[in-house]
Amino acid sequence: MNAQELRKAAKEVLPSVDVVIGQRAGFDPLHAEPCFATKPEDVDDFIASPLCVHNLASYLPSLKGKKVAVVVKGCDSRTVVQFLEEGLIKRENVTVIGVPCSGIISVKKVLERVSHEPIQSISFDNETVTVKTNKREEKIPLLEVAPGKCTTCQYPNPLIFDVLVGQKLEPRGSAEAVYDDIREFETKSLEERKEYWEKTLGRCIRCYACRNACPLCVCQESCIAETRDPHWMSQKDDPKEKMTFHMIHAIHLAGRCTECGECERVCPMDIPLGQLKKKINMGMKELYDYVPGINPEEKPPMYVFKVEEDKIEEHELS
Amino acid sequence: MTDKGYLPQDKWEPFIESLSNDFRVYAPCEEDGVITFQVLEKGKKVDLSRPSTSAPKGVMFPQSERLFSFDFKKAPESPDKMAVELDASTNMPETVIIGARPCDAKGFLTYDRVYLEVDPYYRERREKTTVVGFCCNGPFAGCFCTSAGGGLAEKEGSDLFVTEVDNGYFLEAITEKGKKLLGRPMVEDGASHADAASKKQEQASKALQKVIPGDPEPRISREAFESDAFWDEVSAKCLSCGVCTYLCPTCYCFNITDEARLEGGERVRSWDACMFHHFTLEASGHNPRGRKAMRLKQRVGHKFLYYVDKYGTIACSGCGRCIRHCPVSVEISGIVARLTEGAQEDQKAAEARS
Amino acid sequence: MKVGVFICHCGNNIAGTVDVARVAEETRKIPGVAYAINYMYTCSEPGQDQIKDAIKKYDLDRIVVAACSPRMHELTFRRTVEKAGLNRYYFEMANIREHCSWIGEDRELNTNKAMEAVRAAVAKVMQDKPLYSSSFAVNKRVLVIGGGVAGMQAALDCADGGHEVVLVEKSPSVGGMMARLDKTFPTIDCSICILGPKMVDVAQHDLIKLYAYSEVEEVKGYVGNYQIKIRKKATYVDWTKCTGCGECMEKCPSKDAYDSFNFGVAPTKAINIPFPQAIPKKAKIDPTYCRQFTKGKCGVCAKICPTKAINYEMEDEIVTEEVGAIVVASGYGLLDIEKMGEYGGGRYPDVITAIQYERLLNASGPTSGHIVRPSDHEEPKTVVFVSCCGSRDKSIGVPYCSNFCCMYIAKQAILTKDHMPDSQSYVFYMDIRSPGKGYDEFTRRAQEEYGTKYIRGRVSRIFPKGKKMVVRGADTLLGTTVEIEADLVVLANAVTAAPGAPQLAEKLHISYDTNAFYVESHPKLRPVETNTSGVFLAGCAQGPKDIPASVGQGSAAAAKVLSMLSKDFLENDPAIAQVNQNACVGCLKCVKTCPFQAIVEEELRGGKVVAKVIQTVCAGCGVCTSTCPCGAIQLQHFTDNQLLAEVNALCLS
Amino acid sequence: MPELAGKELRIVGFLCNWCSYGGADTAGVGRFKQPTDLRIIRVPCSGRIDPLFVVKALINGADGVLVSGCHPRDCHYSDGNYYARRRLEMLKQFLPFMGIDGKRFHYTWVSASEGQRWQKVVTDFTRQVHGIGPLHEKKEAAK
Amino acid sequence: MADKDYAYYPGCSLEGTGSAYDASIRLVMQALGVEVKEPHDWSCCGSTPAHAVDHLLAGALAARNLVLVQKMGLKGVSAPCPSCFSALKTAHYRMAKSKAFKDEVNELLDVPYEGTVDVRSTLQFIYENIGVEEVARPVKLALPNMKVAPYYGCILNRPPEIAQFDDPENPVSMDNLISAVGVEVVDYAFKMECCGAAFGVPRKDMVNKLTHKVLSMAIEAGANCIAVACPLCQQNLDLRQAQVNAAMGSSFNIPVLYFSQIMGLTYGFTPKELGIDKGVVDPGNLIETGPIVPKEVEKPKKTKAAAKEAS
Repeated sequence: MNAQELRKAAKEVLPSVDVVIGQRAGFDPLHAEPCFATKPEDVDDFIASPLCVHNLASYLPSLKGKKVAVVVKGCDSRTVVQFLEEGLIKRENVTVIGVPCSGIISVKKVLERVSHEPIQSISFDNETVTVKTNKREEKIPLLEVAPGKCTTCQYPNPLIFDVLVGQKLEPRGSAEAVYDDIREFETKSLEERKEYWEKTLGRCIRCYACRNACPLCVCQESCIAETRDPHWMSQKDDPKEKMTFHMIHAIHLAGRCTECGECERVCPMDIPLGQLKKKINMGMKELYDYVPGINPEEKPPMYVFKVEEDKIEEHELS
Repeated sequence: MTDKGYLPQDKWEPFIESLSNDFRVYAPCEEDGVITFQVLEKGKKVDLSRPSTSAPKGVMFPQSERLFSFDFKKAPESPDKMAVELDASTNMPETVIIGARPCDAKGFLTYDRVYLEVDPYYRERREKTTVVGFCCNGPFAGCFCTSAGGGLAEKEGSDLFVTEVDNGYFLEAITEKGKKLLGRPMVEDGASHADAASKKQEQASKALQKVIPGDPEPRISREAFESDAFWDEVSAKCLSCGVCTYLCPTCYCFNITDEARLEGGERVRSWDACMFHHFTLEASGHNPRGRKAMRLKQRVGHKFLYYVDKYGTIACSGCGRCIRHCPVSVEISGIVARLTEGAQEDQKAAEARS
Repeated sequence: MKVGVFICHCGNNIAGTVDVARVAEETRKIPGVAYAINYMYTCSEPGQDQIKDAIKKYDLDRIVVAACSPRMHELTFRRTVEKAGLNRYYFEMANIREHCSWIGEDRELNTNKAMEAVRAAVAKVMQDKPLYSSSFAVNKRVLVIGGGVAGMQAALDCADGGHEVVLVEKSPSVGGMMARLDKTFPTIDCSICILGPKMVDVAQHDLIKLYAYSEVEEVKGYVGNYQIKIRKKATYVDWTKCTGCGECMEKCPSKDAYDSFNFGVAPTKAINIPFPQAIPKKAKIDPTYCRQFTKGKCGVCAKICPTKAINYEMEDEIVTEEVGAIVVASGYGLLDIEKMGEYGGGRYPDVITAIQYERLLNASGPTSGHIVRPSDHEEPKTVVFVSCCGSRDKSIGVPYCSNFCCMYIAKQAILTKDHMPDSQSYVFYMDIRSPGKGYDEFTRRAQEEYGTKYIRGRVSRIFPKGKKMVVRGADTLLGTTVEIEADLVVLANAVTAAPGAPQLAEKLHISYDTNAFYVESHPKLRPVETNTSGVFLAGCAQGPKDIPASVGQGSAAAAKVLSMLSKDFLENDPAIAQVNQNACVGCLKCVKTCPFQAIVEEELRGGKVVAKVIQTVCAGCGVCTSTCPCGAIQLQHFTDNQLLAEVNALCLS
Repeated sequence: MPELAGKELRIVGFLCNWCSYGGADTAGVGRFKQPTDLRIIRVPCSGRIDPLFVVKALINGADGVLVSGCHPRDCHYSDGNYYARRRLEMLKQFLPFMGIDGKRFHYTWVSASEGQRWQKVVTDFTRQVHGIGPLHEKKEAAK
Repeated sequence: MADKDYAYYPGCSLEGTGSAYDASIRLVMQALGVEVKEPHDWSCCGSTPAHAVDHLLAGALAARNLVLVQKMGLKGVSAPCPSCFSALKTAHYRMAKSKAFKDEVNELLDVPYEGTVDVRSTLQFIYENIGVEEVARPVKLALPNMKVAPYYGCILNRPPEIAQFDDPENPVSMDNLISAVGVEVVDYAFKMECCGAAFGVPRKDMVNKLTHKVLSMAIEAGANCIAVACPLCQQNLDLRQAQVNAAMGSSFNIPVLYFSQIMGLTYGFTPKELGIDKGVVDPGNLIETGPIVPKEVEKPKKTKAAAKEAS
C-alpha cells in the first residue's frame, strides 16, 4: 500500500464529492482512525498501512444524500456491494477508492505479543511488522498478528471500485479453509459450546459497540435491544439477555454479514462475535449458494425464496 | 494501630485470599486476554500488570440492579381487587476492591458527590466497601490522569493505598476503613518501607506529562464549546456506542425500567449512556440530542462543564479507557485540549485587561 | 385493566376431561382478571348474554372465552363483546376443547393445560389494542374467467343483475366442454341446442364484454378493486373485420392442422372457425400449421378474405380491465390416456377417449354423426366402454372419482344403439355411480332397454388381434377373466384439473388441492367462496361435476358476487400491518418480502424514507413484521408484544 | 405457572391459523390423543414467525419449540411459508452452534385436513424433546 | 463418466443356466468400453424363496450385497437377472422407506447399509447410463433376417414404485436398444405378460398356456425371434417350446435370444462367443450377419407422449 498514490487518487476525487473518507494516524503508534477529508490538506493525513483496520464503508448509509468517496480494502468493498444488494446506498452517490490489502493488524494481538508493554513505534516492511516498546524490539510476520479474517482472506482486492490504488493480490489460503474454525468449533459437544458462549458472552457489557460498528445493522437507533415496543429484551444484566441480544444480532445479519470483523474488533471485552455470523453465513452458502457482498445484482437469501428449495430437506422426528 | 503496613511478595496472595473469608473481594482478573474486576473465587488470578479493561465502578454502581420487586396480590373472594406488594430489601455484603488504579479510586468521588446523599442503594454499598488503591508503575496508551487533576500515585479515593516496593507491597491507610485492613494477619509493620515507597510514588508521578493545559484541572472555553462545526468535526467518526461510558470510572447515568411478568416484576436500574440515541429519546419520537455530535458534546460538556458548575470539579479521572478502547479512537484528551486553548487565550486576555 | 374470563363446559365435551371449575378458580388469581366463571354452553344465547351482562356489571374491558377453537366461534364472540360496547379486538379465545379436552386423557394434565391456555390468552388480551375497520369503494364490474357453461351462467346472472361483466375465454369460442357434447344425460336432449341460446345471450348482452382466445395475465389489487391484465392472443385475423363467412377455411391449403375442438378426431384447416355455432364466430390462424408461417409463403386466406381481415403480423395484445369481483370457472382437463400403458391409448387408433367418441356421435362433428373406427373408417359393431380409466387410481395420481363418467357412458351406450341398432356395447365398470335425479333410472335403461352389457371388473389389457381390439378384464361377479373382441374401445379417461390451473391460482392468490382443483373456503358452508375475498369458484375448476351442478354453482357464485356488489363500500379487516414511522429506518426489506406488494416507500416531510402499508391490499400475513429487524412494522392483533406476552406467559416462570 | 413437574416438559407451538391450527383442530375433532405438553400460540401465517420468538422461548424457559405452517404451495398468503422455511432452516442450523440441541426445535407443514399427521407430529416431537430432557432447571411446580 | 461406474452383480443364474447371458453382457460391455466390476464375495440375493419365508432375512441377504457395493465406493450396481434386481432393489427401497426396517436389517449385517447404492437392471444400466447413442457406436454388422419381438417379463419394471424404470405397462427400453443396433423390432401386446416363471415345475399346464400366448402373439405380430432380458424367461420360452407345442398343439420354432446376444452379434462377436449355441431352438439363418445398410434412423419411441392441448 502506498500512501502517496492514495493521497493522489483521493485528491483527484475530492472536487467531485462532499467528503473523502480515509484513515490517518491515531492517538498512538498502534492506532489509525477514520478521517473525513473535505479539503486537500486533510487528504495529506491519509495513510495506507496495516494499521488501517477500520471498515470505512460503514459510514456510507449514515451519509445518505451526500456525495461520498470512501477508501476500501477488499473486505470492506463487500460491505459496499451488500449495501447495493439491499438498496441501502445509491451507487451514483458513492465513489469507491479501492486498495488491495495484504492484511491488517489486530491491535489486541500485537499488544499480547509484546506483553502489553507501551508501544513506542510500529513499522511495516514486506508483510513483516516491527514493533518497538520501551523494553524491546520485535519483528513479527504480519499474518501472525492479523485478525482471523486476514489469514484466510479470499477477497484481498476490492470487488467494486471506481479507482484502484495499488497492485491486485492473490487470495490467501483456500476457499474451503475459510470456515475451518467454525467446523473445528463444531467438533465440541453441545455442552462445551454452551459453556463457551455462556462464558464469553457473559463478559458483554451491552455497550452495543458491535452493533454500532456493524455496517449492516440498519436499525441502529431503532434497535429492538432497547425498545419497549416491541419489548424483546429487558435491561437486566442477565446472561440470558446477553445471549438473546447476540443471537438477535446474528439472526438479523443472516445472509447479510460480509464478515468485515468490525463487531469483533470493536468489542472491548474481546468476545468472538464474528463467529456467530460466520456460522450462519456458512449455512447460507450451503443452503442457498449465497455469499454476501459479492454480486450487487444478487438478492440476500432471507428476502427471496424458491418454491422448490434445492437444499432444504424436511426434518424427520426421531 | 499503625497506618503503614507491609506485605512481603509471598504473603500478597495469601493476604488477599484471607480477605475473601470475611469480605466479598473484587479484583482485576484476566480471562481470554481481558482484565475485568471480578469476585475472587478459587481459580481466578489477580492480574495487576496493566490497567483493567473496565473500571471497578460496577461494584459500587452495578450494571443493573433491582431497586425493588413488586407482586400483584389478590384475594380469591374479590378477584376484581388487586393489591401491589413491594419489596425493596437489600442485602449488600461487606466488600473490598483490590487493585483499583488511582484513577479508578478517584472515580468513586465523582459518584459520591451525586449519589451519597440521595441514593440509599449507593450509600449502603459505598459504606460497606473498602477501596484498596494501587500505585501505577507507568502510563499506558491513552492515560491522561495527570491532566485531570490526578496522578499515577494519587491516593484520593482509596481507603488503603498499595505501592510495590522492596520485593513486597507497602500498604498505606488513607481512611479509617483502610486502617482496619492493616490489622489483619500477615500484615507487617511498614514504617521501614515508607521512604522507598514515597520515592517510588514520586517517580511514578513524573512518568506522565500533562497533555491538557490547566492546573490542577483543565477549564474549557464556553465559546469554543458551543461551536457546532467543532462537534460535527470531532464526532464524524464516532459510532455512538457505549464503550467510552461503560468503561468509564466516572460515568454514572442510568435508566430505570419495569421488567414485569403477569404476576409482578422488578424495577430495574441499569447503566445508560449519553452516547445512545435512546438516552434522550422522547415518547413522541422527538429526540433533543438526535445527532451524535450533540451526544458527544454532551458527554464532554457534562464532564468538563456542567459537573464543574455543580460540584466545582471535573467528572473525569483521566484513566484513558475511553481512548484506548474506543473503536474509532475518539480522543477525549485531544478534544478537551483543543477546547482549552481558547480558555487560555480568554484568560490571558482577561489578565491583560485588568 | 379488567379482564373477564368465561370458561365453557361445552356440555361434557370440555368438562368431561377438564376441571372447569378449577380453571375458573385459578384464573381468578391472575392479576388483571376481574371476573372468571365457568358455564355450560358459552356460545348459547344465555351464555352470550352472560358475557354481555358481566361486561356491564363488572365494568370489564377485555374478554377471554376458553372454549372451542377460535376458528369455530371467534367471530360469534367478537360480535357479542361488540354488542356489549367493547371493541371486538378486545377479545381472545383459549382453545381448551380441540387442543385440550379432546386430545388428552389425563384430567389433571388437561386441567393444567387449560389453565395455561387461559393464562396465555389473558396475557395476550391485556396487550390487545382496539382496532377499527376503514371502508373503501367497490368497483362494481365483474371478471369471469372461463366461458364454459358455468362461467357463462355466472356472467349472465351478474350481467342480468346490472353489473358489467368481463368474460375471458382461453379458446376461440365460448361453450367449453358442453359445446362438444352430442346429447346430455339423462334427458338425451341435444347439448348445443340448449347451450347455443346461452352462448348467443352472452354475445348479445349489453353488459358482457367477451374476450375470446384470451387469458388472464396478471391480477393485482384486492377485493373491490382488482386490476386485471388480459392477454389477447394473436389470431392473425382482425375480428373487427371478420364476418365468419368461412371462405378462408374453405380455401386454406393446409389441411392437417390439429383440431383441438374435436380433440384430434379429424384434422382441420390451419385457418378455421372451431364449430358452426361458435361465439364469436370468427376465424383464427394456427401458426404451427399455416404455410404462411411454416414456409413463409402462401397468403391464400389473405387473398380470399372479402373484408381483408387477415393480418399475419398480428401480435398478442395486453389490455387492462378493472373489476371488483372475480368468478373463476376455468374448467377441467382430461387425463392423458398414454399414462395407462396397458390400454394402448395413443398406440392403437381404435382406442379412443369418450370425448372423442362424443365428437363421432355428434351430427355436427367431423363424421357428421356417423360412428366409424379411426383406423379404417368402418362402422364398429362391438363397442367396449372402459370406465374409471385412471379415476380412483392412486398409482397414477387420480385418487378421486371423476363424477360423471358413469352417466355419460350409459348415454353413449344408448346413443351407440340408436345410431347402430345392430351393434353391441359392453361397459367395464367398478361401481355404477348415478346418484342424481333420474340418473339411476337412466343407467338401468341403458342395460335393460338398450341391451348394454355391464361387466363389473377392471380391464387389465387391451391389445390388437387382427382388425379387432381384444379387451381383457376381470368379471368379478363371475369370478373369471373375460376377453371381448371389440371394434372400438372407448376410454372414460379421468377428469383432471385444467392445464395451467396452478399458475392461474397463483395469480389469483387462491389455493388448490393436491390434484390442482381449487379449494373452496369451506367444503360445506362456503362452497363457492375462496379464502381470498372477492374471488369465487364455479364449475369443474373446483372439482369434477356435471352440467346441472356446474350451472348451479355458476349461479351461486353470481349470487355471492351480487350480494357483495350490492354495497357501495366494503370494510377492510383492521388486523393488518401498521408502520411506526418513528421507528422505521427505511431499509424497505418489508417491501421486498410482502407477498401482496402491499408496502410502498413513502418520503416524509424532512426527507426521511419509511415504509407505508396500503391498507386495502394488506392481507394480514405478517411476513413484513418478521422481516423488519427493528419491529417498526407490526401486524395488528399479532404484534411482537402481543405474541411475546403469550410466549412469556408460557415460558417465564 | 410451570408445567407439572416430572410429567411434562415445556413445549411451545407456533401454528399458522389457516392450515396447522386447523389441522390441530381436526385432530381434536377426531379425538386423536396426544401428549399434553404442547402449548399452542396461533399466528396468521408461518411467515409471521420471527425466528427470534423461537430463540426467546428456548432461552427463557421452553424445552422445545414446534412451528407448523401450510405445506409449500398451500400458503393462504401464497408465499409466507416459503420465507418461514428459509428463516427457520437458518435457525435450525444456528441453534446447535450456540449449544442448543437442534432437536429441541422442529418445523414442519400440516394442513387443516391432516389431523392424523398433526397427532403424529405432536407425539413424535414431544417424545423427541423428552428424549433430550429439560433445557432449563425446573422450579417447583408453583400454585 | 462416473455414471457408468457401476458394480455388476451377476447372480447365481448367470453362473448356471444363464451363462450365455453373462458371457454376452461381458462382451457387450467390453465393446462399449465399460469395465465390469464384480463385487468380491457376493452372495445369493435371496430371490423369491427368501422373501416368501422372512422379509427381514430376505432384506439382509440382499443388503449384504449392497454393502459390498458400498464398500467398493461405487454409485450403484446393475444386475442382469430381473429377480436379483428386484430382490436388491426391494431391500434398498424398504430400508429407505422405513427406518425401523433399516435398523433391523443393519442389526444383522457386519457393516451397516447406508442406503446410498443405486440398483438397476443391467438393461436399465445400458439403456440409461450408457444410452442408445453410445450403444449404436460399436455396431459393425447387420442382422438382415431378424425380426425381434422383445419380451420384458413381469418384474423388470414392476412394481413401478420400486423398479422406477420404463413404462410399467408399455415398456420400450429393449425395443429401443435393439433398434439402436440396427435390428428390426416388432411391436406386440404381450411383451410383459407372465411367462409362468418358476411355475414351470409345479404347474406345467399353466406355464404351457401362458407361454403359448406370448409366443403366438409374437409370431402373429411378425416376429421370427424373441429377445429377453431374464434367464428364467429365456428358459420358459426356449427350453419349454417343445413342451408347449406338445401340450397346445402348436408348432412354434422361434429362437429366444438375450438382448445382449443380439447386440453382441451386431458388434461382431461370434455366436459361439456369445453362447448362442447354448439355446435350444436353433436360430438358423437369423443370425447370419451382413454389411450395414444405411437407413434413416428411426426416432426412439416415446414412453409417454406429451399431453395434447386439452381444449
